[in-house]
Amino acid sequence: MKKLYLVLAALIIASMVLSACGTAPSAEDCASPDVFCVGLVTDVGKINDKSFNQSAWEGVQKAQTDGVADVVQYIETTDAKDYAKNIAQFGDAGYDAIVTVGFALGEATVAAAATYPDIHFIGVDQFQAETTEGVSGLNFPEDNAGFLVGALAAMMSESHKIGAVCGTDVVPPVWRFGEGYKAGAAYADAQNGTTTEVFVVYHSDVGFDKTFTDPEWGAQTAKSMMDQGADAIFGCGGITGNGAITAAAQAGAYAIGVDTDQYLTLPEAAPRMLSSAMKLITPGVAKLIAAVKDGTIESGNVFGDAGYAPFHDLEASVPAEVKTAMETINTGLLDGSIKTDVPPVKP
Amino acid sequence: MQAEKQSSSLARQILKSATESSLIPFLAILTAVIVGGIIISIVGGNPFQAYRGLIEGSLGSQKALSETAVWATPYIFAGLAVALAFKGGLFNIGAEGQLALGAVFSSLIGYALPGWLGFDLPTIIHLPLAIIVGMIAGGIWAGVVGALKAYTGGHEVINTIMMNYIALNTTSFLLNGIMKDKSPTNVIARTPMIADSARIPTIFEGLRVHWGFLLALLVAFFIWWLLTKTTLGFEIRTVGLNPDAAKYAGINVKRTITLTMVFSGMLAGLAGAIEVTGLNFRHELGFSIGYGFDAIAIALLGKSHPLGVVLAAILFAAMRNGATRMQFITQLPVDLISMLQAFILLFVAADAIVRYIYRVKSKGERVVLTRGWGG
Amino acid sequence: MAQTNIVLEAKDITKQFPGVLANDGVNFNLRKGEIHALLGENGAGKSTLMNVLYGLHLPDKGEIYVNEKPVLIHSSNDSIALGIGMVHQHFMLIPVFTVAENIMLGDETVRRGMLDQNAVAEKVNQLSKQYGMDVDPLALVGQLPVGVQQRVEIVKTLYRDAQILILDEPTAVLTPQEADDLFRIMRDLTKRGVSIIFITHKLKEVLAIADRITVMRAGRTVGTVSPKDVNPEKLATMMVGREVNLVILKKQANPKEATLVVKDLHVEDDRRYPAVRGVSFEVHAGEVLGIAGVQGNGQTQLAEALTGLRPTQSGQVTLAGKDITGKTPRVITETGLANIPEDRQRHGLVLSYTIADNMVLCNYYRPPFANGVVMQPDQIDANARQLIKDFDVRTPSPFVPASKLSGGNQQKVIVARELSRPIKLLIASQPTRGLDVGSIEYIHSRIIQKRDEGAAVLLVSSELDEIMVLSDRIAVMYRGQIVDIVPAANVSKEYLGLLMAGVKLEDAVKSAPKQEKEIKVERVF
Amino acid sequence: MDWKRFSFIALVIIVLFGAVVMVGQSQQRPILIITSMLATTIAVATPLTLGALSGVFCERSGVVNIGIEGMMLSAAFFGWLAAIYMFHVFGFPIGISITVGALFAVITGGLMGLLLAVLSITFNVDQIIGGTVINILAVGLTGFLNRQLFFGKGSVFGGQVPNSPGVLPTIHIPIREIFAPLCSDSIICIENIRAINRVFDQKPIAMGAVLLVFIAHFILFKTRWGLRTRSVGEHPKAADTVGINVFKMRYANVIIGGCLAGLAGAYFTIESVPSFEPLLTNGRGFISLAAMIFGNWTPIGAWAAALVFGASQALQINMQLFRESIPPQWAFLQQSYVVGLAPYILTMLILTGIIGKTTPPAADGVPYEK
Repeated sequence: MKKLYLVLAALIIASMVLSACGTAPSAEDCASPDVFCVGLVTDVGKINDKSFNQSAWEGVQKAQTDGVADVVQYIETTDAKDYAKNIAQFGDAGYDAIVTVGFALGEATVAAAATYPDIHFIGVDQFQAETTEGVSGLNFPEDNAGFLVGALAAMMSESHKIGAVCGTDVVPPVWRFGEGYKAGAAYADAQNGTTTEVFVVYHSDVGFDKTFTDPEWGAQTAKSMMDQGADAIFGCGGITGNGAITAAAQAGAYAIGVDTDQYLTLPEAAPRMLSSAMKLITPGVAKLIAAVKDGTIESGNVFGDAGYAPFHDLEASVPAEVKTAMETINTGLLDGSIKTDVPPVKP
Repeated sequence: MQAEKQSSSLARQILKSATESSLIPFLAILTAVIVGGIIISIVGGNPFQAYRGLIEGSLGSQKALSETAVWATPYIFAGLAVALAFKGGLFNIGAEGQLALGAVFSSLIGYALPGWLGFDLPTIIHLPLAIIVGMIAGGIWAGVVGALKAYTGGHEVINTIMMNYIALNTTSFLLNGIMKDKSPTNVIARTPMIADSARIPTIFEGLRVHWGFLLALLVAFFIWWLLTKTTLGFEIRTVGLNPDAAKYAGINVKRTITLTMVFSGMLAGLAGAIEVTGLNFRHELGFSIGYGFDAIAIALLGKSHPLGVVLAAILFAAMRNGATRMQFITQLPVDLISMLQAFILLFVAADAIVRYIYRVKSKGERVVLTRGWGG
Repeated sequence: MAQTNIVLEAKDITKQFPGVLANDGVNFNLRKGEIHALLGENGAGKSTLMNVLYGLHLPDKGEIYVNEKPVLIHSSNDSIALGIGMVHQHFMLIPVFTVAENIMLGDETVRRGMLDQNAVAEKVNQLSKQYGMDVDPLALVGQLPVGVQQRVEIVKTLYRDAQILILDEPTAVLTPQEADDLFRIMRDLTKRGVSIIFITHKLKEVLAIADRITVMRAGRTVGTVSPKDVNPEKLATMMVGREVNLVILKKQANPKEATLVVKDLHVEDDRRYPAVRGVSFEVHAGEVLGIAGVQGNGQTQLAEALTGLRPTQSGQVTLAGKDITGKTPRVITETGLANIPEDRQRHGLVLSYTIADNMVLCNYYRPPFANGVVMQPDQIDANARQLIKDFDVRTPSPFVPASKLSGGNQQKVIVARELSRPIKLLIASQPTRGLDVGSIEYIHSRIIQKRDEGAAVLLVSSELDEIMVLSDRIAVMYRGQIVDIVPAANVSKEYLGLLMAGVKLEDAVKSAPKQEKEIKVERVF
Repeated sequence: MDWKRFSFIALVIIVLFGAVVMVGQSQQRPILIITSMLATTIAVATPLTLGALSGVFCERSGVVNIGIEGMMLSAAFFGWLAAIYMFHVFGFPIGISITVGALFAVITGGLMGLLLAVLSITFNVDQIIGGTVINILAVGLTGFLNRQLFFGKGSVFGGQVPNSPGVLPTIHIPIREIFAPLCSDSIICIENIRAINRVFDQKPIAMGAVLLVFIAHFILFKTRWGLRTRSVGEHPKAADTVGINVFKMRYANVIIGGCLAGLAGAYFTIESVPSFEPLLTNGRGFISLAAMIFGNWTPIGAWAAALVFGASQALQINMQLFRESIPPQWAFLQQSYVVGLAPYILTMLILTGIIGKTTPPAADGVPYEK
């Protein structure tokens, strides 16, 4: 037992020495009006998910580099019951804007807005059925983005078979991407008199926590589609989709990304990256944060931009008439002359 | 042992055995904290700030304490579930699935029963009913595994893992289909909110800690009483320690194995039911991530003793709850908590390592918790 | 025949286990070509000494010489290299391997990276021909009878060119006739220069085969003698350490009504082969029926079936007029059965439970130990204290885990628990296996006492002497059937041996029963 | 090897393939469906096969390994990490980087095996708990390091997650080149040969896994090493008495098992997809374990069982591809929740002994104390 005490004593001394070297915590006082602080609470998931959590966080960081926000901080949620607590962590610290990511946080966000009337909340992917003071829901027309790349894939496909590998259709944005993709392909067919077979596969057979993080399944599914002749694969659904994109690019098919311009995030697929169905979360979040600081923010629903990414390396192989058609469709979608006819939620 | 001295020496004995049996878990936690600290430093974090954040976030305020209790509630139930199975010689890896089933059926009763009946129920009937149905669902789910083990010899470890997957798919199926909240504002896979009459009230105004926490403590006491004071507990322990002797002693081993698993599943189901009725008021997909494995760690750390399980559950709850504050202060990844828990479990399981480091002598024989596949 | 050159010598071997001084300065030597018997009670330290010689245990102190050169034996590898082979009491064979695989294991013949089973088989055939031991090298060991498995073990040592052979209790699993066959093989081996250490606790075998006898007691060697110079009584005294003139005072049995009636019982073993094939007998109140037979002839399965631990295929069992066929152990116990199981640590006790808990293992649920659902610790303690006193269990307290007790005291806990209940039938399987003489005596007297109180007793034992001492009638089992049931008072051991081998002579050795009110049976080891 | 089990497995695979062919034949030629499914099956079965082989080696020597999942996960992470360091930090070419990555994955697996061995053989920790420790440790460690090293404040790469240099290339088996000329001008024939070729064009680890199945079979049942391994798993005392070092044999086999699980981990991040995600093994380690039991602790049996799991995933994917052609009375097959249950239920059925009895090694899970 003597040895035990020696060990303990040594530990205590060591801890004292070490703590003296430790850096002090962030001294900035978010409660003061001079310091503009932005906090972000993730859905159950990682901040580096290469998907909506990460995009939103990059938006917050962008606000910092743009000089809008002075302090930015995030908290990863590990369990749904912590939503309120995690938001309160920022609320109690006197943050000025809090970004909550994902539909699941919608209720906690609305509730927190009542508790912290001085703080403005930005809810990414949170559709506001009725306006709550202090909450702005940032939503995106994913079906439009899906429509664009669907039309593009149908026009570029030589085999007239195209595929989409998605996360779970339980999540509405994912489902809207998939449905938009189909609608876009059908639109292109109608325009060009072609018949394109569209495979859309969702990874609904696993748990909610795994459906977006299974690249191996995505890759295998993409390969199966290519076996059936598909030559353009749209990967929609986080990491699972990334698996499909990489597999498609390796097999020499056209790869289509999602959310951001994945030409930049998936270099290994870059040479075959045709485009990406973009849902511009990062600029959307940054823009809203800036609006909070200006005081120009409006509560209720705010719609962000959706579009398609540049062709990058494949610029030369996309025919001019396809490029023109894409511009026409994009304009049509924006002015409402073309409709995707995709409902907001899976019926 | 003289009779007159017995009571005082008994108290001393209990104290002594308590210190002795908590020494190794304590040293294991200490070692894990040190090892974790070293890893944090290596990868560029500050372990002292991290630990400060953990303690502040879990114990630093009324609210923090309340949240720790909120976290501890399902941990106690799930930990007891695994511990009870251990006592009966069974390894229940499937607490996760049983918990999900319990939550699903508890919420079903919670939101749908008044509609089926056509009238509202008083809390005194509705709430217990919701909890009990969840409990039974978990019990049946585990009971299948218990019966397979008892009557066909199918090993419970593999079967509970398989049942976890089946539970997951079943829950997905239900929550996306017939049990999905059909209200236009909802888009994700979750049930409607349960009726007010099926909700557990909170203990203090403004804090989330609810009476379910107290129920957890009561159930822990009940399990202790069941195991040590009743004939059924004697049967469960005998089957756990020596099934051959149990059979010889006239105990119906197959029934006891099945029952143990049913009870274990009921406790896990209770964890889910209490989460629904006391905290979330609905069940949604992805709500339980990793309770099953945490529960194993809790049961092991608590040496499968109900009091130990309660303490271990509170420790784990404090770690999980304090993680928010820790992240806020240091921006260290939450996975740190999982890592710490893994180290604690490692040092508890391999107590020889801890004994070696601190030169603590081993006493008594090794307790066999599980057996091989057994054909 | 016996030569003077010493091939193996152990000097001053001391080996301490936690709580037990297993070997305390043991000296032992083996001459070339002799059969040297090592005799002693269970727990005398014979097996420890052999395990030291074979390298399974490292001695704390002492030296070993092989061919008069000092050697260090750290593992079985070393002993094998020195030409020492050992046949263990529990065979060291892997049931799912073939004979050839078992034999070559650890000393494999490899050709082009692959095991060469054929080469091994050839050598095995050659060896078995040479020594007259018939084994099929390609048979699966698990499917061979016990006697053949023992031959495989011997061939295994010869395959490794063993010059010194240690046989640990080799006759325990054999009929007297099979044992004779083994002795013939042992003789053959010594003629070819092999030296044999023969471990046993059976006096008669020693006198029949050994060239020299070393007796061990309580971890020490008592002395080495030549069989010519001793008689059984003297050897027994050396073994036990006191005058052995053990006599069991046993009144003439007074059998009454049939308590246990077994009709045409069929039982299968774990592998679902028939183990008990149509057995019928009766045990009367106030008598001891002994079931004799070589191990593995269905006695274990019979006892398990009667106690409800094993399902029966067909037939009928009646206890005190009640049909208990296929009933659970609980029902049978409540009908009036006490059961001393064969494997006390596996079936009889929960080793990590206290003595007190073990003493209520079968009736923990009944008053006064429990009322409905809650157990009554006070009553359980009081019961334990009483039984500890009554049955002379040597323990510091009733709260000691059963695992801390010696084998004899563990058995006394079981006997106390089983005999303290009002019973109609006692089934005792191998009740004294592995115990010291004191405990054996005690348990024997308790069994007779129970008989005299009017209980029926079914004694299953592979120790023929025990059967003959305790039984009033003896049933001999062979291959799952009862060959014959004979009165104990007037049967010769030789005839029992024939019965154990399945040979039944027509009234050959039956003589007129002695009419005595009180018979004395001398105990022979 | 029991024919009953194999005919059952063959039957299951035929039924799974047959269902897809029946559904999909209106859209696609059966041969193309079958070859595509075969290719998927083999690829999906790769990590399962390797994981099951890991289990076979550990358990044949008497150590239960339920830590396969954790071994795979940590190997996937550290292999990926090594590849990134080689490529981005030390500037090695892609080929060398990923090869070193694969090697690191195997070494990581081996080290995890060593941890299991130390826990279960030296410290006599209950083996199932030892495996559980590895599983939990792997999740915590990889999650923590993945985030701390690659993202956020103080991370090595300054918040920019670097991409892995790439994945192992597909090895082309020139079936097409050899047999296509025999088709003369029939386009269908050439297409068919091309489709068949697709089955054989697999990546190195997938090919290696199949090879390893037969190597493992050879080692376990034909060599001295195998005989000794099986002997310590069946009756360690008997092995000890003939001079076999039980502890060494168990250590070695558990480490070999770890390396195999490590190779399975490499499959995820070095062969299939060039990125690591927390929990990316998604329970495949546990499925491997089930495959091992399914296959009665034999390499070939385990492989066959892994193929069943692979085939059922191929079915799930293809059922969705041919969704439009599913007749209405089969609509439930569209629900991936329903089809997804098949392998789990099959495994449970196997465990009950309804379809042939499984016999674990006699001393599996029993610590050996001298």
